Amino acid sequence: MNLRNYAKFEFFSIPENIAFARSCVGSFAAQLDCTLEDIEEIKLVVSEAVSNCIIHGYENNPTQMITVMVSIDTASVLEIVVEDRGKGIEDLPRAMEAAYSTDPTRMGLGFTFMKSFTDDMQVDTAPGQGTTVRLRRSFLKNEEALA
Amino acid sequence: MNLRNYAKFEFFSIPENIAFARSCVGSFAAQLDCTLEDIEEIKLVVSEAVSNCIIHGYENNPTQMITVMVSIDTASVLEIVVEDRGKGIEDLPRAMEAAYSTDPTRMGLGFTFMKSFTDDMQVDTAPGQGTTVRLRRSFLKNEEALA
Amino acid sequence: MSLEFKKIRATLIVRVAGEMDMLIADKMRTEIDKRIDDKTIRNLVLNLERVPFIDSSGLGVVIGRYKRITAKQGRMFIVGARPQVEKILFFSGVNRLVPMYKNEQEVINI
Amino acid sequence: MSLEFKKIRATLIVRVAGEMDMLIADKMRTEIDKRIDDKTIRNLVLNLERVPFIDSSGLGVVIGRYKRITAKQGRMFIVGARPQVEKILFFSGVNRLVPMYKNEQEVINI
Ligand SMILES: Nc1ncnc2c1ncn2[C@@H]1O[C@H](COP(=O)(O)OP(=O)(O)O)[C@@H](O)[C@H]1O
Ligand SMILES: Nc1ncnc2c1ncn2[C@@H]1O[C@H](COP(=O)(O)OP(=O)(O)O)[C@@H](O)[C@H]1O
Repeated sequence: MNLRNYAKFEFFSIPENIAFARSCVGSFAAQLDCTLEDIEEIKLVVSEAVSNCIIHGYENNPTQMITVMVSIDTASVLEIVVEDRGKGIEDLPRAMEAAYSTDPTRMGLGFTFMKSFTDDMQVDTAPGQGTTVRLRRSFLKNEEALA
Repeated sequence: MNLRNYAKFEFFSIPENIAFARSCVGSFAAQLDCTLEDIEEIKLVVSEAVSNCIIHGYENNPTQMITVMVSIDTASVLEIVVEDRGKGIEDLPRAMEAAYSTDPTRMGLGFTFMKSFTDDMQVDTAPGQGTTVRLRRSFLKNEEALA
Repeated sequence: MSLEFKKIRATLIVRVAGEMDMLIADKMRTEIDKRIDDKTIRNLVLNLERVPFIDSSGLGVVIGRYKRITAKQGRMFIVGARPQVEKILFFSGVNRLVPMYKNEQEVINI
Repeated sequence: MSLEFKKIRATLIVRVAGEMDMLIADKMRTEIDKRIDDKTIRNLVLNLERVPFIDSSGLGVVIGRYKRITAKQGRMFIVGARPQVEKILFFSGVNRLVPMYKNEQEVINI
């Protein structure tokens, strides 16, 4: 599938950059024919994915880098890839369960939100290697789909 | 000088990304203790620098990449670096003159705005190699400066 | 993010302004707990009128305060949640634990 | 970006909504010129009330229309510029060529 637009950004793994990342992706997604509610949901999934890199992937080490890639293809699919080179996930099926968290102070809803507000979620991870979360959401309008 | 925050982003050289770039840098700069007017001025200089990459650097070729780096150091200096690997500038002193443009339909005010709304502008360019514009603006408050 | 506190007898009203994410979670937790640990406080009203965004880290702050308040036999309410925040509160089931109202007056009237 | 047109005798009013940068410059130029090239139009009023941002590409559109209008002995006005847009119009000296007013009514009254 051909790309209509693509952007990649890398930034320090500090909590200030969660709002930065969601606002960047939100502004990128605004090119799509979508509602403010869509944008809010996209910001939510970005917030969850980037928070996870900071808290779990890098265990709050502020000197690491997080990478976010966003693209829109010619079929109006928005793809968001969030990547850290941190700790990785030991038990991925377990981690993706709703309400499961390795941190007792957290809700365990990050992956649930990411899954619920996108059409497709893929997680690539290996202990000690880092984690890549790939989220896709289609904005193809019905008329376009029939054309 | 140590960095308090740093982000780098790369994106397609298409006009849609001018608004994207200024909104990203604006949201990054919002971490500083600054006014909405400061943010508006920062967005303006980013808009000028990125437009130049698209129009002049890449002569509207949409398949090229533009890089923007932003950082805030411990002395509250915001640095914005905008870079293309395009055509480069033959006569830089001339190009920086107010109202000078190689394109008769344009105003020749881009560099003037970038210089006027920052504390420091440096341009690195070579014909056929591309252009790097480095803009710095200090947000050190007077109290901090005296401390 | 900013917090404004108001005490009405045994009830603490907290008016939050700003996006509720991980960046502000710690500060919010500390600031609120400092006040609800006070013996004269039993109930908590969280006013979210000026909260344009909440994610699971923000929800964690809400649930955490709920546990603390119920542990001391008090009651907690949320008022003024905007549609996008309300959606997340419903989606996560927080509304089944913490009753939600339009504004502070509605809670005071009950 | 969207444009709304209104014709009052020999005057064309253009109400712009959106950020005026390079992305929209071409479209704005074409859409406006198509209408001011009409023989019955002499004057142009650019309403910038709903323009939150302008850069030098946007200024280029303004100046270009000014040249076209004066070439046909007409007059051009800008109305409703917000402070941040007004600043750029002053900074670049556009205000010395194109008189600026608060709103459409002020221009109609002159
Ligand atoms: N980027 C990551 N790096 C390492 N571990 C992660 C990452 N993302 C998620 N995890 C693991 O998956 C678990 C579930 O994640 P999530 O559903 O987002 O809930 P929460 O963040 O509240 O713990 C986390 O507790 C953590 O152990
Ligand atoms: N990134 C760039 N690559 C190549 N040439 C550039 C670049 N930026 C500026 N220039 C040259 O410098 C000139 C002046 O730039 P500027 O002051 O921004 O005015 P304008 O964009 O209106 O021409 C341009 O006309 C162009 O020839």
